[in-house]
Amino acid sequence: MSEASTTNLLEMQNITKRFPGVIALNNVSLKVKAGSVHALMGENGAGKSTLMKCLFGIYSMDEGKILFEGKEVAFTNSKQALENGVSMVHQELNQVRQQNVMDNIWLGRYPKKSIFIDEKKMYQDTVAIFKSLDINVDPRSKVSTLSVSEMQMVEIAKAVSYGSKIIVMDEPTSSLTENEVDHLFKIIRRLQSENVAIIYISHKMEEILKISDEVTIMRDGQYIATKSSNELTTDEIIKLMVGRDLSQRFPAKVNKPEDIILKVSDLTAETQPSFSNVNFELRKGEILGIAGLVGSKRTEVVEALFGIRALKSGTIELNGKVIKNHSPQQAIKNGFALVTEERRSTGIFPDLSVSFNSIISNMKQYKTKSGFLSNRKVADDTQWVIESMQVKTPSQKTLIGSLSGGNQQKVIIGRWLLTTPDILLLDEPTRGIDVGAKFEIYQLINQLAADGKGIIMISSEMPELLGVTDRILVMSNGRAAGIVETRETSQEEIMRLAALY
Amino acid sequence: MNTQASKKSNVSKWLVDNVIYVVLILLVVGIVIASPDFLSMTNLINILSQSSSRIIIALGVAGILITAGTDLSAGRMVGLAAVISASLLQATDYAYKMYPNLPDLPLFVPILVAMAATGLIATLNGIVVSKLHVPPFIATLGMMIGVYGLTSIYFDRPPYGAQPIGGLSEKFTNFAQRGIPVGSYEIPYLVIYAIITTVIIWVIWNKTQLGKNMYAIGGNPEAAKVSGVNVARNIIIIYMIAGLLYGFSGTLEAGRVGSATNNTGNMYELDAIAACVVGGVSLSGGIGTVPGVVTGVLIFQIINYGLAFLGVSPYIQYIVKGLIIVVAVAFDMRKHAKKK
Amino acid sequence: MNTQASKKSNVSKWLVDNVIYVVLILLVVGIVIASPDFLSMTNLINILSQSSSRIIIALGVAGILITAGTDLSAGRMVGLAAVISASLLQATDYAYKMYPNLPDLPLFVPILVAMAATGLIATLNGIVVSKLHVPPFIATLGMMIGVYGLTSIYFDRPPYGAQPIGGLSEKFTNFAQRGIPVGSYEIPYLVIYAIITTVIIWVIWNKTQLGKNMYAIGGNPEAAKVSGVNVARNIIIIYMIAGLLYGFSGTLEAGRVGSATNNTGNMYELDAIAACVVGGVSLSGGIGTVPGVVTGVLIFQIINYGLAFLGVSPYIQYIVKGLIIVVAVAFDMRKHAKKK
Amino acid sequence: SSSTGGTDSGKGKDGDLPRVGATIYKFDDNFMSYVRRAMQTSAKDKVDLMLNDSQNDQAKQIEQVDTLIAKGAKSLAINLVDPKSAQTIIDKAKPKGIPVIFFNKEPDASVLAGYDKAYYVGTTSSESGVIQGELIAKAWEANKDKWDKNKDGKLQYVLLKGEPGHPDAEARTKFAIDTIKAKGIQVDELALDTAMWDATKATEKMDAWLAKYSDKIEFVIANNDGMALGAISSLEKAGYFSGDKFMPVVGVDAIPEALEMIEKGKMVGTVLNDAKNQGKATVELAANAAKGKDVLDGTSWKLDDKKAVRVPYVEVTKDNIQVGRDAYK
Ligand SMILES: Nc1ncnc2c1ncn2[C@@H]1O[C@H](COP(=O)(O)OP(=O)(O)OP(=O)(O)O)[C@@H](O)[C@H]1O
Ligand SMILES: Nc1ncnc2c1ncn2[C@@H]1O[C@H](COP(=O)(O)OP(=O)(O)OP(=O)(O)O)[C@@H](O)[C@H]1O
Ligand SMILES: [Mg+2]
Ligand SMILES: [Mg+2]
Repeated sequence: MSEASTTNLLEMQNITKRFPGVIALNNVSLKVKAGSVHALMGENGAGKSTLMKCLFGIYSMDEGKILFEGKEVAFTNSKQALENGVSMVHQELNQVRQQNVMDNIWLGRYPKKSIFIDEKKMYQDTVAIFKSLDINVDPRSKVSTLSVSEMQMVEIAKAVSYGSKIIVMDEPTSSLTENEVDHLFKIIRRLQSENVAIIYISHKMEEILKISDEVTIMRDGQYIATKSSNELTTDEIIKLMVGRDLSQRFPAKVNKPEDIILKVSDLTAETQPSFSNVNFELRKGEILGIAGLVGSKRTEVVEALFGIRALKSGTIELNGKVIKNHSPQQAIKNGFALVTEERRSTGIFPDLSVSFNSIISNMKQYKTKSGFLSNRKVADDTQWVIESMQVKTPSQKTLIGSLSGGNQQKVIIGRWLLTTPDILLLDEPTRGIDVGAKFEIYQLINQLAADGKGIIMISSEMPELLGVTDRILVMSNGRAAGIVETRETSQEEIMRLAALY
Repeated sequence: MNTQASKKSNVSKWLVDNVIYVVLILLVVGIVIASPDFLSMTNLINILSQSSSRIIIALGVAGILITAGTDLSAGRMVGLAAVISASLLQATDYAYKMYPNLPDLPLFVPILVAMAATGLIATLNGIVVSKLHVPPFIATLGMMIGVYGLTSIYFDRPPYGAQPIGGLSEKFTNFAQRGIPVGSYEIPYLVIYAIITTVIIWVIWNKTQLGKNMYAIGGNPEAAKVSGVNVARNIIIIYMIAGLLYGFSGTLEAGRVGSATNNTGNMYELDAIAACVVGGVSLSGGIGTVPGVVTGVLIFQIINYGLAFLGVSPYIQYIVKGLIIVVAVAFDMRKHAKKK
Repeated sequence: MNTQASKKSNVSKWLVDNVIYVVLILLVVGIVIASPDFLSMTNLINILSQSSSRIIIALGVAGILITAGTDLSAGRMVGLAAVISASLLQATDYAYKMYPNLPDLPLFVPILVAMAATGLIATLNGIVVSKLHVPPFIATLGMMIGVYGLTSIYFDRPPYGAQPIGGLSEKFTNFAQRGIPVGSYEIPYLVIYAIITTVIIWVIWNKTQLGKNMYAIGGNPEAAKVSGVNVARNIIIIYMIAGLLYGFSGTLEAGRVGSATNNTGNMYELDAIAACVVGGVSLSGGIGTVPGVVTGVLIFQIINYGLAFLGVSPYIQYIVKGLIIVVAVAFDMRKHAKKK
Repeated sequence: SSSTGGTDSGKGKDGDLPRVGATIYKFDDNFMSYVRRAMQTSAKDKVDLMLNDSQNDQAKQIEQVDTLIAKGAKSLAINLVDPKSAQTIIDKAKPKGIPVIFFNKEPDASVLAGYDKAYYVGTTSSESGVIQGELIAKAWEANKDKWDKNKDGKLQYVLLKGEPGHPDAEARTKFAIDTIKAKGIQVDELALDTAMWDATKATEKMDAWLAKYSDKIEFVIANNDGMALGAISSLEKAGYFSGDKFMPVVGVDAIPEALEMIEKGKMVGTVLNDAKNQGKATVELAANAAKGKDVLDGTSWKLDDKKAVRVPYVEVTKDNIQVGRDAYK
């Protein structure tokens, strides 16, 4: 850890912020030293993002004050924050997808030559920034053609390019692979050497301990503690966050793989480049992980299984019978369920209630004899989702868009569990979810497998794959590089396979 | 203290959440202050019966708006239905019949024919939108222009050419102009049709899978697809239902007015869409309620009726009407004001 | 083999990406086949000059559409500008002048007055949309109704009441009806004004901060906001520019037709929006190009002019026009069809 | 304040006058705007005239009639949007015994006959077409040697029609042509298209026709003056009306701008509808009806066998231009 200075660059004092029906922040304080990496931790919905949005002028706080470089500030919009040396990598990717990379980077502060935009300077400056950060993206390519991780890196580069004194990073690594995380850490170290402070929000314990100097922990909108990372262990952090002991990260395995229920042979996608010649089997009661680098087409494989993506060739056998999933409806009928990777664009209905979001895939179950939906059954099932997934929500009627990301994810998993699938496809199911909730989700996955379901789980978090699955399919550049037994494999072997092609 | 404060904030929250009902009440109060004789049973019945066919149209349009679509062809479909039903329901002894030899048909036949025609056209809209992925604005704009051509061709024919289709059979005009006597007043059948339609649509939106799917498609079409909703089929059905409603409303218009031309229904869609938005339907889809839509139409109709009743000069009426619409929605928007 | 295949797929990709230009060409080819004498310099000049004022309007509307807004009041503003400028530019010796004692004004005065009026109104639209968060559809619908009232009041006045404002001074009609002689033809000034406007708008969209901000606001308003873009101010300016364009176009309309009424410009916004969409502007914002908009308008005008030139019966014209619009956009949509 | 405001909420000095509810099919129709003015002038100190703009929408008009009855109108003066809807209006008025004076657009005779308190003031819809046809025939016969460009003895015309289905548009189109033919003149229709009463659309249609037929066109017939003006604008652009290049154009309405064109020789003629007398007669009948008197009481109007007061159309050409002028005095 580098030596952080002792003066506080930023002090947020007794911040309170209310939303209709919720107190998102209750008397929260935060002190950040110049040149330090300050981790902000807490469960989903603890109020981390809200606190940062108050700093950045997106929300106005109800009470409290903010001192920046010793002076009291209250930014009323992002422009002020940016101009005064505060920049932010937002939790939800905030990019104009129709525009190109450099348009996005310079948005709000285009270089000008008289009244016109200086495109040449824009290009050169972008190249220079990317070069200094070692990012390999064409400044002129459209954002919509980038992969999620490239978008994430561009966001980080943008935040850095303001030359701010403090940079807030709200879950910057949620869609980055290990290599890219290392890359980010190098960037952070360099910034630190330039006396820039970083506020770092993440749910990944390993990262926190590795990168941060100090950790502030929040729970339910309240400030709990600030400690130096040297004094902390993973278990302690978890205890502070959750408010109770969580001795293990992964629950004990209780499932037993039985007969093969799903056999996938020679699966090749119709539109290439994509996956080709993928073979694997899934057993009843088994948890099959899929590992691979970002872009290795894991998502596309499960999308194809679920009928969203067209196949050129290959067969899917369910219980020995060849089936065809040409549409999600067919897939659901055949007992498949898919929790998608991009919650915001393909998961939630943000303007609709938690209840609606819970039951949408399971509608047929609520039809009474008359053909109308039964309010009681709907309410019961919603309650089941809220309780069994431990969703933090004021009521069933709350709009899901106002829940924290983690709680949204729980609702979506609950949505699919309601359909009682035989085969559950989970694409990054714990992305952006706090440790407590993760544990609950692992438990659920375990239990479902023990109940005889077949589960396929894509994850970019290696410990998770090693801790939860029975076997791991490693994808490399659209091809299946190998299938390993979880008990007998190691992180190194998986990395080797992932880089095979 | 605390409970009082929270009570107060509850009231203000309720006010913000239900702005349109407040606007409705304020409007009525305003008009009554300006002209106390506005408060009469006759006016109430007039306003309700004038709102009836508009409510039916607006409910059709609203469903489409909730799927994040739109329907510019609604008014022209109303016109088509009006012309078709009028042409099939001219009194047998009327001199200028379009079909001189047509026997006296039972009422439901022309209604069904008209509804079938608009239902079909609307289904086509749905197919173009959901299968060919033409933006609803364009799909229905094309349809609006095309249906006008079609209606005109049907309308402008021998033996009498482009003449308003009048001389409707008494059965038909009674169906749309009479009502059930209650005391010294009459509750117009129109109002009853509107109530029945409203109830049916409420049930569809709230108690059926189709209704839930409609909200899902409007709220997030990608997520709806992944959740196993057959997006195209549901969209087509929603458009079709709207078409049936336009058809029914068109026959009511013909009966109510006592005649029909190819211009009947012109621009009704704009009023309907505006009433929906005033009633809280989101043009980006996924949001809207039946009571909201009905209230939106009532607000519009009270503005129209009230300004005429007050005797506001016609051109000034336009300005006042424009202003009220914007102000009402501006207030309503405060409930969405997320920030700060 | 391989290169050939990829060449072929390049051609088909180009075709898909540029469908609207292909549609334009196909349309012309179709009309020429039906009537070879369509291919004449006169027709070309006619179509271009008829498209000119529409292009100017469409460019204004397009900017607003790209910010994910819309403008239903465009046509009525054109009407207001037409009425204002016509009323200020009646020939001094005309018997039925609106202002009998008005001296002969220099051309630019009425143009500026008209543009100032519409610029102001459009700015108000922008403020209502960006500050009061009223959905653009409603804000501009209210304005459309209100402006019509305003125009009517201005128009329908003593001494002559609701009469078309005619008897325009020759200076004015020359400004809009004449052109620069080239050989035996005349390039209408209108076309030149349209070209100049197009160039200016192209520069604004592509070379200035305002233009980039416009795309960003339409593409992702949240992103624009957190990047420090003053969203409200940019939106207001975009509406204002549109208003100025409507104003200019309105004076051209008055000059071109030689008279103006309160109904001048009625429904132009629908044509303009449709032309934008046909030209590839996305109604959900963030997407659109100047050449696309111009092509969209040309397609519309070729349809209008071509069908009249071919002498297609008026009713059939509607049907054909509706059909072409939908088919053109359906083809265009294929470029967005995410292949999975 | 402007002349547009005609209605009063019934307070003030008009309060004691009998209330007459009136609807105008479209306020800004240039002809009806004159009728309206005449009505307001005649109503002064006689009745409380409640004017409504039906915005060219029959459904709206029906609703306005409801409102007017609710406001206590003692008689109704109705300018129908759609002449076939007269029965619906009578159905609303008859139970309350409210007299109805229809004006400007004529209901079916049988409908008028069905209610003893229903009358009509106006012209015969076909008459404007007939007079326009006569005007065309007369002008053609007088200038045949110059205007019959291809010397085939036939009149090659293009016709700009108003909104299809609009009773005036249909009547004018049909009767103008029928009348020309009835005068023994052979005609050839080169093109007929709707310009929706609109000058801009008329200009554009004319552009296309000139490009297609150029000097084959021998006559431009427009359903109203607005479209005639639009056509003239297009013709001027194509070089007509300068030197000896000429095209006969006719319209209907006799709006000031058209009179100006006639005087300048750019228009052959138009047809004047007598707004003043229509408005005057309507109000006088309605006022009598509201007071429960005989409708003709104290007036010089005469009813024909269809319970109608007929106000004739007048042909306006350069020769009698003053007739048109006087209408605007
Ligand atoms: N715009 C809003 N309206 C209403 N409630 C909100 C809004 N934004 C956040 N909240 C609520 O505030 C609380 C804190 O949310 P916040 O997003 O700050 O959590 P977080 O700690 O960032 O969680 P995560 O780790 O899941 O991102 C949650 O209960 C959330 O539901
Ligand atoms: N060029 C692109 N344009 C649009 N979407 C893309 C593009 N590339 C990838 N995607 C989408 O991003 C997602 C991830 O793609 P892919 O399957 O290649 O990666 P992955 O191996 O599943 O990685 P991850 O684990 O991060 O999801 C998919 O949903 C895919 O459709
Ligand atoms: Mg967060
Ligand atoms: Mg993926």
